[in-house]
Amino acid sequence: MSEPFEPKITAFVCTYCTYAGADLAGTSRLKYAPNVRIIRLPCTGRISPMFILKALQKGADGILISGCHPGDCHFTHGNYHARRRWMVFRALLAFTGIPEERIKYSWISAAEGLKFADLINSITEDIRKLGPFDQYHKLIEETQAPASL
Amino acid sequence: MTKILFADKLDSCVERWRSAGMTVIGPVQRTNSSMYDAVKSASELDLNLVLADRSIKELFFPQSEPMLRYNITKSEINTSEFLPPSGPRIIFGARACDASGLAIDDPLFGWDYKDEYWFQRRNESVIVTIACTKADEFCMCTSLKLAPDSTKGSDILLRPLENNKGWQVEELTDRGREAFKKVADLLQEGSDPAAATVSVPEKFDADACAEWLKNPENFNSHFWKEISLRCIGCGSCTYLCPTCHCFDIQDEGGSFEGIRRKNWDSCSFALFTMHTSGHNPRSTQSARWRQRIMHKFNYFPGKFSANSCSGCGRCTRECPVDMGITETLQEISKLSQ
Amino acid sequence: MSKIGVFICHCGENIGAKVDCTRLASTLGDHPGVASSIEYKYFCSDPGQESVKKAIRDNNLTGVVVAACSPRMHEATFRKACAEAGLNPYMCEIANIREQCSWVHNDNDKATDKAIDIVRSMVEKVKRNNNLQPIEVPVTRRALVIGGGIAGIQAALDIANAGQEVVLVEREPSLGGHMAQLSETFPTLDCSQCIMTPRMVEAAQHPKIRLLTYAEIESVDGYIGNFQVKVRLKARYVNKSTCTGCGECITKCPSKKISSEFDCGIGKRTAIYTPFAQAVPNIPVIDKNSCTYFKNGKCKICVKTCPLDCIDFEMQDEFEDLEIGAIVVATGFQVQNNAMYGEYGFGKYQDVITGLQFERLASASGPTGGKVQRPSDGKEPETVVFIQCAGSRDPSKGVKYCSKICCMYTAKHAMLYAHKVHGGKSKIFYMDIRAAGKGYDEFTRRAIEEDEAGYLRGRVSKVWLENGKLMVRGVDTLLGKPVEIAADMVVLATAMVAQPDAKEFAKTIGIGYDEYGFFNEAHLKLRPVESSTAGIFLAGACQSPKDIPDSVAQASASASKVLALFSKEKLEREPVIAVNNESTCAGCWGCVLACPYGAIEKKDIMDRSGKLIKRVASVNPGLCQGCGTCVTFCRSNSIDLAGFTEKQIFAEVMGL
Amino acid sequence: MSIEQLYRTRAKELLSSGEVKMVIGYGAGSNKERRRPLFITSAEECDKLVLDSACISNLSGYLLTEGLLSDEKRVAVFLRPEGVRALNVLAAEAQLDTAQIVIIGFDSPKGELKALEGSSVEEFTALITALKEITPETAGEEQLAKIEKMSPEERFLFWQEEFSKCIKCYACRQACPMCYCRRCIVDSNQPQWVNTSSHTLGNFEWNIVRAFHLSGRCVECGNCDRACPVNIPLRLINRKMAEEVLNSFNHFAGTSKTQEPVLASFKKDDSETFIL
Repeated sequence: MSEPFEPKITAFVCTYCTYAGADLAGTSRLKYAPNVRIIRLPCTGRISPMFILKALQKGADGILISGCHPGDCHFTHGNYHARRRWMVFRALLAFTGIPEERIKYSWISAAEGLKFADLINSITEDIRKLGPFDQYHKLIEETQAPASL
Repeated sequence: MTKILFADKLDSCVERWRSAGMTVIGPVQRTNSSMYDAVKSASELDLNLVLADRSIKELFFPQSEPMLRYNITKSEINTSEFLPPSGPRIIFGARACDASGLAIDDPLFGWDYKDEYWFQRRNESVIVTIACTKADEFCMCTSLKLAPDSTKGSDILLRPLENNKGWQVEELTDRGREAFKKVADLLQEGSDPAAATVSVPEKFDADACAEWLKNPENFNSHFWKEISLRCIGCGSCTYLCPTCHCFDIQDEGGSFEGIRRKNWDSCSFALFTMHTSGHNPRSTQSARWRQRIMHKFNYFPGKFSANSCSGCGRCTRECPVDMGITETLQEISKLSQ
Repeated sequence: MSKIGVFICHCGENIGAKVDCTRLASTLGDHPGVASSIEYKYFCSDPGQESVKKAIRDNNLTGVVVAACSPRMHEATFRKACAEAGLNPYMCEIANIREQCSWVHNDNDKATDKAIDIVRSMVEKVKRNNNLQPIEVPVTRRALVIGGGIAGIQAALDIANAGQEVVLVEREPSLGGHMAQLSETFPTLDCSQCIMTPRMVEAAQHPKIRLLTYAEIESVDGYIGNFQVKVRLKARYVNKSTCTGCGECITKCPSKKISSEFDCGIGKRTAIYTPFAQAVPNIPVIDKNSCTYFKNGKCKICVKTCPLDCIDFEMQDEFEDLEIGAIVVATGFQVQNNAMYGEYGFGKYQDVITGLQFERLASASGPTGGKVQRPSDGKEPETVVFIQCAGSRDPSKGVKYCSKICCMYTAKHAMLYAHKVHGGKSKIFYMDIRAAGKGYDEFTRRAIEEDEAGYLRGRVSKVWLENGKLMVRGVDTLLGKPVEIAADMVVLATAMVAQPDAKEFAKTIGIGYDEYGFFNEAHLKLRPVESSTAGIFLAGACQSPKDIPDSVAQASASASKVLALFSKEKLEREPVIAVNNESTCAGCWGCVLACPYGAIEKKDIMDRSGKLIKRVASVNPGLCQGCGTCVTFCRSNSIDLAGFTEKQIFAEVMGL
Repeated sequence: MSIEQLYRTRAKELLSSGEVKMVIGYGAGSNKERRRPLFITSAEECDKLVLDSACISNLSGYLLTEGLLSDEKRVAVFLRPEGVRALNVLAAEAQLDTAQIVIIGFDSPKGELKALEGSSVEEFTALITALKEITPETAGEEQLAKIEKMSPEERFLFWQEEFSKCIKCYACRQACPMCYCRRCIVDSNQPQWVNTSSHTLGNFEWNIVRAFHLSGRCVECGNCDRACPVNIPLRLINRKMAEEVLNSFNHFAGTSKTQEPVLASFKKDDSETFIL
């Protein structure tokens, strides 16, 4: 029996809400899956679609993008800009065959430690069910292979 | 009597070459675009094309070639080289312009430093060229003192039969003879006449153009700006050209591991000569287009005694704004009179 | 070449019991560019910090990663320690292996693997950190207080008493705001004007306060410490500098039937008027819309009357530009128009009035001289029904929120009514009695117990006129019975709402507002008096419904924020701000539009002869708050954010 | 008089009166199907102008040629409706001043050439607004519907096949009037967000970024699709993204010269059904 597949998930979060929510999950000693690596940004407005592409290039099977609830942005409306950007980028990725299920978006406030922990668990489970992102991983492997002809 | 390869035997030939360990490559259609690529059977080949959209050079000089893998540890940097894939290959159905292009670039890849990536592939490839019986308005090999049945760069020249049932076989090099020995029993002696090669009209006087280009006064001529007004600065002409050979070395990957790659580059791009300071010695598109023409018809011949152009016409054929070498050299021909 | 120091904190057992710190330290010790990788029980302790400093000095470290608790805990601590050891503090980053690793995972191996990834990624980031210097912004030490109610006056006085200059702008002809309209105030029942007018006078006479009444804010540009404010001084048609406030003109003015705004429509005023007798400044204005001369071109009685030739019908609005360092917004509130409650008969029956109108009736300086009389016939009402939450806590017709002060003022009204009309009966329909505040619950108890305020828990469904009585039908939900009361007057505890032009005004000065038009604080709990725009503070009911003590407290808090800002000649700001690469910027202005702070300006690039070469975006470091929204928008990657640069984040991702 | 004749005459008048310093139009190409951009600065040359239904390319990008408009003189340009939309987008993004542009408008619905009234962008507002209404139904490509019906894996394979052909010649970028950046993100190497190598991964990244940067800005003139020497169906991605911004934000690129860029603005009630 082989080990269960452990997905690699990269999260990009804003420091004011979701990062603080993740801290709260910690201070509350909530337990969740260890598959996610968090990158802290000042605001969801700072989260560029390029980050998603590079995380995929580093072999991520899933990605989480999270910030303050609408209206709660520390910078008043960084998250509104981000939301539009995601809407468009998400449609684009889906159209090129990068499954929507692999890239998750959420609003998690600094108070929602429990939501954070639950979300990480459910995302990890979801991605585990989807399995490794083989199609993309093959593209990555191809870049490491010698020329074919 | 000449040796004849009948079309219905081609599949057997492909099988034979393949079973002898050769990679068989030829012009194929790939999702709305044609190129040279490896095939498993003759049926995959498209030998009716005037010319594949993409040139033969990528079989020898791929658009992105990994050169070495590096890994940085605390105390040292480990590298391991990538070698070009080895093994004999036969490229069946090249056109004379493409085959000539390879020969034109040979001295370039070997004059100071012998580029293994190029030469290993060159030495292991048999080029089987089929003389052209049709051409389009962009073909211009004859203007470059080449022809639809030039043998330059080829190991075998095939001349299509008039009845379209096969090809007369002309063995040009030992490497070609060797490859065809493997299929000797599939060839027949015959006297079927060959179809006439297509006549490609001469479009410009390359010698006169060369003289004009050599004249330093013409370097700053208004001509360059006028002829290149509509150039949008993309790299399609250079990337489809069988002789354009510029490349860039890129390290790709993370901070402590990655791959050094040799990637095509194009003199059409503003970035090509951009200095770190922001200064660009070829700051305008006209300067870049001039460079491309000068390089092909002045500097390159000065160094290697041949134009860096085999007349395939792809530059014009695929240009988004209908520019190309033909028009420019035609205009230079006029100016030089 | 980077020489990064990695400091792995056990945090006692907190990290050490879950993460294999020795494996973590040795793995990172083998990482390229890491010059020192050590573990310790408590790096935040004094000896811990000393060991970080020592490592920096001994190894000439170029960067530091402390793998410990959240950066929200000790980033400042370790950055300070680095600075003390001679390293630029922004070369220090925290890898969070406690809150986001050791505390949340069960499996020691997996937690250790994750910790390695977290620290390695951070090491890669730090290698690309840059030395940053705090940004210094000069500060103009002059405050602008917008609004001359109790909040504005309090803020202005506090700032001025600390020795700083204040410009106090009020759009009405007089200071005073709503508090000047009130009769007595809860919970002490002291006379509002008695405590308010001395403050008004003090503000007007204060040597550090410049008072601009009948003036409005036209525009606000600039940023914290350096605002440029344009003020419109509306034409009074009365010369301020010569008028003595003798009042002759008011007495003689023939237009006497104009509904008084100050008296909420139950009193009258003239066309040339001061809103109330104790107005500060005591200089009348001419109401252009009601003045006979302005309407018909004839009259000018006031001109003839004035002994000092102060009346000038040719007067125009004037504009004044102010250099301002900080702004306190204290623009107050309005009471809601209750016309939407057709069932209460407001607007239909003269004797259905708002709470504020009742204040004027009960006020000694009001139109009735403090006698509670029915507006319809001047009779003393024998029974008064008070309806609480007339607009508040009513998502369908009114506003969703609680107006906070109505429970208290209704109790006060019942008491005043009991004191003024002996034997008068008061009935109060309420949803809940919210009397949280010093002395507040005692106050409402007093109303019930001593002044016999009749509280009925329930809503009113209808008010109609029958035989000269206002019939009030409601329900007493405690008894579960319908109730009908024949009243002589109905007082609605009307909701407090934002000023009708609040949203417009917020846009003019560049602050945020909520769905109701109340101005947004930077943080509801931790930064309740700061707006989201640096250098602009909030006081009073413009932020949310407030009573007088809360308004005054917030005003003083705002003043202290202003004074803190004015305590230095220069302001130091975190250098996490956006920077534009002008050579690659294409000038599409997407960033200008996207910036929440208006911090990006258009800059002309000229050649030597002064010819415009191109226009590019330029970040104003005084306004930029460092969110980085512009960076993500920029297609050519021209804008970058210090502290979170594209290179740093790329390295973090690639380091995972 | 044919439209071609009419427009030659108009071009002559514009140049000889000095109203414009240049006319950007179409000339004969190297074969019957081809037309090439032509830059005319004197009335005598105007007879070289060709106008027929083969004049397809969107010439608006040439207006951004460095220095062309910096003398504040005017330039006339032959444009189809998409070209006029492109002008609006460029003006909204401060890349040019439409007052400097004289439009010579034409279209060829179903291959039949027709002249379009008006010479300033404002005069085309009604026409463009009408396009906004009809585009979604009529421009739907069969292939687009086919791709949308595919499973994500099939879609990935479809684009993998297409993108693997990409040779990173950037003809798509260079042909696009909206790709006016002084430095493209792919040419920025600190950091190198987009792999420059033309392996399939790098090609995926490039094509995704290109499409993203054009979302809400693309006017679907088709320049990129036609320019691609290896025939990647770029129009499909552009169409999909145009549909997306229209459906999600009711945004149709290039309706006016003051239109707010869709990704630099927002509404508080923008859809967010996908956010957990």
